[in-house]
Order: sequence, then structure tokens, then C-alpha cells
Amino acid sequence: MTGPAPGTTRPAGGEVPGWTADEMMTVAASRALRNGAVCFVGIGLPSTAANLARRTHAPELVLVYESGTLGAKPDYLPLSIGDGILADTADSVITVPEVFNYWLQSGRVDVGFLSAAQLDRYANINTTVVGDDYAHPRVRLPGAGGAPEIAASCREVIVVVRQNPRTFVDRVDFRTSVGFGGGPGDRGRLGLRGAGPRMVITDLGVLEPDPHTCELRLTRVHPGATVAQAVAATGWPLTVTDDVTETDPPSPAELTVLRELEANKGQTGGRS
Amino acid sequence: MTGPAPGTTRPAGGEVPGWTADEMMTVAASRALRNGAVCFVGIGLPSTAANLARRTHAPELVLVYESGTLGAKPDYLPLSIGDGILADTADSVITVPEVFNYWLQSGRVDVGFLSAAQLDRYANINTTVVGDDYAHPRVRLPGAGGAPEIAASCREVIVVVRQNPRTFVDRVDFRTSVGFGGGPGDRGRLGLRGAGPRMVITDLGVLEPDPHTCELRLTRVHPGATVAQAVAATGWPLTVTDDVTETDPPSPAELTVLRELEANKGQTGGRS
Amino acid sequence: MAEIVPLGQAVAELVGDGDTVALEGFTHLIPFAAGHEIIRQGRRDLTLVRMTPDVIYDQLIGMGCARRLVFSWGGNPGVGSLHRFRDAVEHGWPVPLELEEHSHAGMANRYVAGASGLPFAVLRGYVGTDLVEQTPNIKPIACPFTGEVLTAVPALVPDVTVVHAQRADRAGNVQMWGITGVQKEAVLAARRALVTVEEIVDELDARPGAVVLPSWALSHVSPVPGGSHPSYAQGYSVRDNDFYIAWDKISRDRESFLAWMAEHVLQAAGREIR
Amino acid sequence: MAEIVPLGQAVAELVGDGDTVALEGFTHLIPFAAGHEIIRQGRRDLTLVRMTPDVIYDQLIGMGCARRLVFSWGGNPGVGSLHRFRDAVEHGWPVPLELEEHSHAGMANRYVAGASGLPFAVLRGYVGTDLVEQTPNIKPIACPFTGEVLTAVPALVPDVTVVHAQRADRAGNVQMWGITGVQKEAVLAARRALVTVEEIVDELDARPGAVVLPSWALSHVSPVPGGSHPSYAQGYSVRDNDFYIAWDKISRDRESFLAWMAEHVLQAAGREIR
Repeated sequence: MTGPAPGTTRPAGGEVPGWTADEMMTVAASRALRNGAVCFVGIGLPSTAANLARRTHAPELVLVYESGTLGAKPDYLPLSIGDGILADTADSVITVPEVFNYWLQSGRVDVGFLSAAQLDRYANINTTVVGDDYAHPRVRLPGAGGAPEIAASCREVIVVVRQNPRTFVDRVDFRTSVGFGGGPGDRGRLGLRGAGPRMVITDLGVLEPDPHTCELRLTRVHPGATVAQAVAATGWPLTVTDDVTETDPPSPAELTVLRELEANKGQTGGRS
Repeated sequence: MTGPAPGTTRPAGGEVPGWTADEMMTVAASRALRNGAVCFVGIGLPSTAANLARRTHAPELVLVYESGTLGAKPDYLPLSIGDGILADTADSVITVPEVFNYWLQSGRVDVGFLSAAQLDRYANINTTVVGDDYAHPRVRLPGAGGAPEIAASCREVIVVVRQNPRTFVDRVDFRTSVGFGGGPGDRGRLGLRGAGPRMVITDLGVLEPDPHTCELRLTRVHPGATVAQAVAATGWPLTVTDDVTETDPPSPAELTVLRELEANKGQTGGRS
Repeated sequence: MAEIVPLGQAVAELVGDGDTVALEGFTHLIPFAAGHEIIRQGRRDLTLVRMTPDVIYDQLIGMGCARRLVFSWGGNPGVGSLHRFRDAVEHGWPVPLELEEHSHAGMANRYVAGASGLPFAVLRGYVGTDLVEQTPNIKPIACPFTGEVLTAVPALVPDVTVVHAQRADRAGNVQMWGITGVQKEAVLAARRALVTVEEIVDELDARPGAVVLPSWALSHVSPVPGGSHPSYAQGYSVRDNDFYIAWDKISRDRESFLAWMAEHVLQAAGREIR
Repeated sequence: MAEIVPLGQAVAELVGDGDTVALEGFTHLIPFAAGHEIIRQGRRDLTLVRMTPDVIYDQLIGMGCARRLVFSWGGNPGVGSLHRFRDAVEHGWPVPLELEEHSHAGMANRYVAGASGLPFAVLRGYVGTDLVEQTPNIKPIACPFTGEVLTAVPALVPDVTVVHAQRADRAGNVQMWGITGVQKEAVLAARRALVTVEEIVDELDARPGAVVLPSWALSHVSPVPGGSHPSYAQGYSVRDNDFYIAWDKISRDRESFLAWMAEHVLQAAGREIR
């Protein structure tokens, strides 16, 4: 796992008939994956997005789950990172140390998905504790999991997270995974080999780092959401690009596949 | 491989009817293996001795070949460390890095067999070059193979080598593997975790380290060989214990099994 | 050579108060039954080690068996938080829980170092994160050849590692397949190792993807059919996802947790939950 | 994704003069045919890397392809010396051969570091041996936690690694089984990788002990039935032990060696020795 488990879907700010905000978020994430890419996926939305992509525009997408399955091709959505369907359909099942050393650390993974409990303007991520005192946290979160090294070693990272002021904060209480650190040049100084976050996909739109300042800027809003909503949902003065575009709505094909995937989630789970 | 490849058998100093000196050497080596021990074996005489032991007094002997076969139970003597029969009969086939890291380095192996091109009174071993100038050797030998770490990490080491002044030298030209280094305490100072050489089995007899000085002393002679021969075959003033005993001759059972093993060596090799 | 003994005896002989214990498993093959036996035997002050502490660790923590947790991700996979874990960290109930926190890559390499007889492991990790300040067990190390600075973490050497596998032969050689995670490393890193298995068979015929743990590398093997429930054993059972979801409600409240444990674990010696 | 191309094209595209080349194999699955193709294409100044350089390296060295050898054991397994290797080291024929010499444990860990994207590996090794003085690539390193001093060796990162495997599917995913030695690490450590296979199949059905190298981790795959002869490919051929014995006589003498190479390798493009 690479962050807190996902909650349930909720409608976007402006109720839009036809699909939920989470469906839009998942579709946007799936579109961000090019065919043939090697993708490191955790359970939840990233796994859904990757499997949606594999069934639509990216049939050659290579899924790597940190449980040790290389090239898994699950025919239903696994409910856990170690679901048997992943081993059954993988090109190769390897050990956990091998996943992290031979495949992730070596720089062989193109895209890593991360989620966040807190995220700042440089896309630094907190999945450890909420509150200023680590020893006495207000909320104890699951912790780092694979995230710090995914953030460090994947060629690029895509963050998928719902946008609200509790999550989009001016300063993360704990830096579990590094985005752009304190700004330009920091990744290089830290010796991180991947390029870092390429985009942050939320239920309202898409944020992308400014190539010069590395600060996240709103570049897209989803249908039914507004720039004003995105700004209001962000705990720092959010920069908005002059040419904010609107995300193409989910296509009927995307929605059909996505809903079929959700309907058959964890198919055999607990039905022994 | 852990040393130079074995040559062919030759009769002992005094010709003894009934068995060859190499047969006596192999039988003596096999007797040194207790049932249930985990044994790291190279090809040649050590492999023969270990398989003889498994068929006589030590049916539970665990054979580990550095090619990555744990618990191999070959039904004929392999001609190479990577013979298919080893993989076919192993409890587990693992990678070479795993053999050396998880099994040897971790201290899980009881007995390691080594051979030598040169050996000194502290059982330090040379399998690298003959001659004083490494860059321009008189004879270039195969090199270290697994020997340095076998010598370092096995709980104990048994050296099997033919005894003559060219091999049993006052000073090895190159120290490939450490026996007792310069004498008492050296293994500890070097951080070597195994106890080091327990015995050196030759075609003439058996040498064992003095518990105080660590220097090899002649403790046994094989039937047909004499103390005088052993002393003459040693390039340093060989200490002889007061109570030198004579090795029990190979039993008919040992000889039968050994010869059957030799007769069927590498059975399927090249017979495709 | 491993001895094949009943679970109760194996835990009694191998797990003591204050021990460092790793019950490993990566969603698959989690040794729940062994964890329940540790709870029944009332072990205390354990240092629990695990990459992904989940429901069985929530139970051990909630029953007050643990003083310390060394981990990298603590949650109820696909469901949410571990409420007993959170209660221990946030409110010290039933006893305070010290944390030593790592990343998956760091934990995996710490087991590898332990299995390899090395005092530490080297990785590209942790750099720039706040994890570094929270433990002395993450340090920089320079490459003697390039000068590049990487990260070192100390070897993990549990007093006991417990894993669950599909089967063993009568000599105590263990075979597991499917997702085997970091179990081999965790077993080889430990001073003592217990493997619970679905069944004992005459012959371990070769299987694709099978990992074999030789008997001579193990302490005890205990036959415990269904011993990984609600986790699963590929080829024997499927994951009881409904239980993981139900656990969220059971564990939210201290009383309902204690009542559930009393009924399903403390009074369940011999018969395991299904 | 790996391209499936003929051996000649694969070697021409992947192996250049002066490259560091590892043709790995541990008695089993040694890529002889690829080595012969490198000889036919007249590559020079290669740095050859291998744990156990055997007959194919004797041939590459004797034909003057190599300037340098990085290795841990050089011999004709079960037979004796490598005469061309010795002639190059002892008399500089046909060209001098620089040596960088390690132990098996050191070489294996150097490949592991290369495959892991680390600049070095740590092991308990070499201490007290004369190997340490012969290369700058063996250095002490202290544990940052215990202070214990261990040994570091730099990562091996070949320009090209070549291995032989049983089969590949049409997408270029490779499957090998039996003794697979250090081949996976050698492939993942390299900048480019070539795998020769006994056959291309539609489907790689799961097999006990099978190791899969995904197509996306490889450069080229070349079908070369019998491409490991006189070594063997488990399930396809057995080791030609008679050839290894015969090689001792063929290679003893420079002229007989050259004559044999001319007849069986140089003039054998397309058809491989049987």
C-alpha cells in the first residue's frame, strides 16, 4: 500500500449527472498512462485506473504490484495488493526485496502512483501522522509503505487525491515522500533519480508543477467543477494557469469498462 | 569450483594391493562427514567423498553445490558443478548470489571442502598463481572461485590434497584462502567466523592443526604409507604427533560403493 | 532439522516475553492462527516486526502483547485504519506502543541483511523524508568507490519469525507458492523459525513458483489447516475479504473488540475461527 | 520491449569494440553460439566479465577479442586448465590479457549491486587474502551501526550481457529453468541485454523453477537452437562432456587451436558446431 485506503465516492462540488467525481478522477488517471509504460500500482484508485487503461487505450501497460507480481493482468479488480489473481496472471512472481531492489530502485519503473493524506505546493506527501508532535499525533496514519522509494525512483509520479483544504495544506505535518522538496533543484541535491510528480489528479481537476518554480498550478478542471472551487479547496494561494482547460468527460466506453470493473471487484473474495 | 581440477589417481608411496591412494583419500574424506551435516561441495574428490558418505554412514548429509542446488541427491556423480542431475534432485534450486549470501555467508554450512595447489603449515591455500610475481606468474591457476568465503564462513573446513613438496610449501606464493593466517588468533583478528581447517586429508595420511600453535601436525598415516614418506613429502619441517595412528583401510562396502560411483560418473554426459 | 509439533507446543517453546517476533506475510499466507496462540499464551512486552502489520497485529496490540512495533505500513488493506493500533499510539491503550518506522524498501533490505549474516543493508531510500529524524536506525553511508552517499539500515534479526505455508513433508521441509513476499528472508534472518502449514504430505512434488525452506533451516513446523484465515493460502482457500471489512466495526470500540477476542480467540484453543 | 532478431544482427547491434561484455552461465546455459558470433564479427579490446570463464572465454581470448578479464574462476570444469587463457596471461599470446580477479561471492554481489542500481555491494569476504592487493576494486567498509569492518566491491555494469535460455514467447518474454546461476542479475545489471533461446513459443506455460525475464527488460532475443553447446539447456540437450575433454588437447597448442577455430567457428556462420 502506498497511502491511506480510499474512502467512498462522493459527488463533485457541482452535482453532474452521468458520473461521479471519483469516476472522473479515475478516468483522468487512466488517461495519464501511455501504452507500454511500466506502472507501479497500489490498491484502490491507482489499481482501478491502471486496469481501466489496460482495457481501453493501453493494452500493453505493464502492472507491477509491490507484493511481487510483475506484469499482472488481473481479470477482475483485486481487493488487496496480494490477491491471488495477481500471482495467477503475472508474467513473473518475485520476492518483495527483488521488487524494490531490482525493479524499482534500479529505475526500471516509468510511472508510480501515490495518494496522500496531506500534500503541499511542492507535492511533498504526508501519509504518517497528522499533528505537530510525531510522538503524540492527532491522527496516526498507516505510514510510508513503498511511497518514499516510489517517489524517489520512478521515472515520474502521478498523485491521485481528493482536493480539500485538510489535504491540500501549506505545510505537511510530516514529510513521508518527497515531491520537489523545497523547490527547484532539491531533488537533484537529494540524489533522487526520478523526475518527481508529473501531475496531481483530484476530484476537481488537474494540477501540474511549474517547470521553473516546481510549484503546483491548476491547469485543468473537470466538467462540473470550477476554478473557484479548486482555489477554495486548496490550503495555499493556488496559482492558476492562464489557459486552464476542461477535462474531456468520461467516454461511454470508459464508463462502461470502469463500472464493470467496480461491479466485479474482488470477485472471489470471501466466497470460499 | 573451489580449486584446481583433480588429476587421475596414482598409487601411494608403497603400493598396496586392493585400493589406490586416491580411493583411500576419498574414503577418509567421506568418513570425516557426520550424518546430518550441511556440506558445501565442489566437483571432483569432495563431491565423490560426500556422495560416498551419503550412501554409507551419512544418509542425511545435506549437499550444497555452489551452482545453487540445496540438498542435491544425485544418483550418479556429476561431472560438473552445474550438472542437470543436481537441479533435478535438489530440495531447492536457488540463485548463485543466494547460495553465497543466505546460505554460506550467514554461517549455515557445517563443512566446506577445499583443495589446493599450494598449502602451508597454517593451512593457508593458494589456487591463484605459482611464482613470486603475480603479474608474470610461472603458472597461472584457475583462481579463487568460492574458496575464500568457504574458508571464512563454513563452521569448519576439510582440505583434501595430494601430499608432495611442490604442494606442501613453507610459504604459499599467493594466499587465496585463509587457513590460520600467521598463527593463533589470526582468524579472530580477521573477523573470520568459521573455525577454519579441521583436517588436511592427503594420499599419505591426515594432518590436523595443533590446538595451541595452529600448525598442521601429522596425526595419521594411511595403510601402506609411512611417517617418513609424509615428512619427505612436506616442504616444511613437519611436526609428527607422538601417537600417530594408522587409518582403517577402506571397507569392502566403502570400496564397492565408491567404485560403483566412479564407474557411473556423469552417466548421461555427452550421450545425447 | 525442524520438529513437527502441535501449534501450542511450538509457540510455548519458541516465543517468550520480551522477544522480538516477526509474523510475516504479504496479504497472502499471514500466520493468524500462530498470532492467536501467542495471544492465548499471554505473551507480553513483545517487539513486533512486520512490513505490513494488519489485523493480526491489531489483535496482538489490542490484547496488550506488544511494547514496540517495527514496521513500514500499518492498515487494514483496502478497508482503512487499524483502530487498536491507533488507540495504542494515540491513547496508550491498553499499553503504550513504541514505534520504529521505516519504508517497505528499508524493511525488506533489513531482512535481507539479516538473512545474509550482514550487520546492515544499503539502499537508495529515505533521503529528504522526516522518517530519518525519528530513528537512529537510518544513517547515511558513502560508496568507497564513487563517494556517492546512500542510506544504510541495520539488519533485522528477530528472535522468532513465524510464517504460514501451504505444506511440508514429514521431514519438515516446507513448500510455499503464490505471493511469498519477504517470508524467506524473514525466516532466514531469525534466530528461531516456526512455520504453520495447511497440511503435511509424503512428497513435495515440484510446483511452479514454489519456494522451499529446508527443514534444517527451521525450528518447528506445525500443521494448522486454515491457519492463515482470514488471509488465504493459495490452492487451499481464498481471502475472506468480508472479515477484513467486518473487522473495521468490531475493532472500532474497545469493548466490542475485547468481546470478540474473548469469544473467537481466547476460548478458541484448538478450534480456529472460520 | 525486446526485438526478436537473428543472432548476427543482434551481436552487430549490441556488441562493439572496447565494450565490457558478460556472457554468463554456470555450466548450464552457457551462450557459446553468441560468443562464436562475437569472434566471427572480429570484435576487439573487449573487457570480458564472468564468474566462471570456461571454454567459450578460452576461445574469445585465444582469438584476440579480449584486452581484459574480470573473473573469479577460470578453468575447464572437471578437466583442467584453460590453455589459451594461460598462454595469454603467461606469454601475452595473441595479445596480453589484463586480469581483475575476485571471489565468486564478490562477483555475484557485484552483479546484484548492478541489478539494484547501487554503486557497490557489501559482503564478508576477501579479508586476509592476497586478492585485496591486486585490485583497487576491493575495499573495507565500516558498518555505521556496529562499527564492524566488512568488504565493499563496486557494482558490475556490463555494456552488454548475453545469456542463453530455453525459450521465449513472441513478445520476447524469456523463460529459463534448471540451474540459472547469476544470469538474472547479470542481465539486469547490464546497459543492453541479449538472450539466445532454444525456441520461440506461443505461450510460456508455468514450469517449476522457471525464471522469467520480461521482454521490456531486454534488448534483443535471438532464436539459436543448440546455442549453448557444448554446455547444455535442461530439457533440450545434455552437456557434451566429451567435448570439454577434447578441448584440453585442441587448445594446448596454438596451431591446433587456430585450425579448429577456423574450421568450426570462423567458417561456421549460420551452422553451429554439434
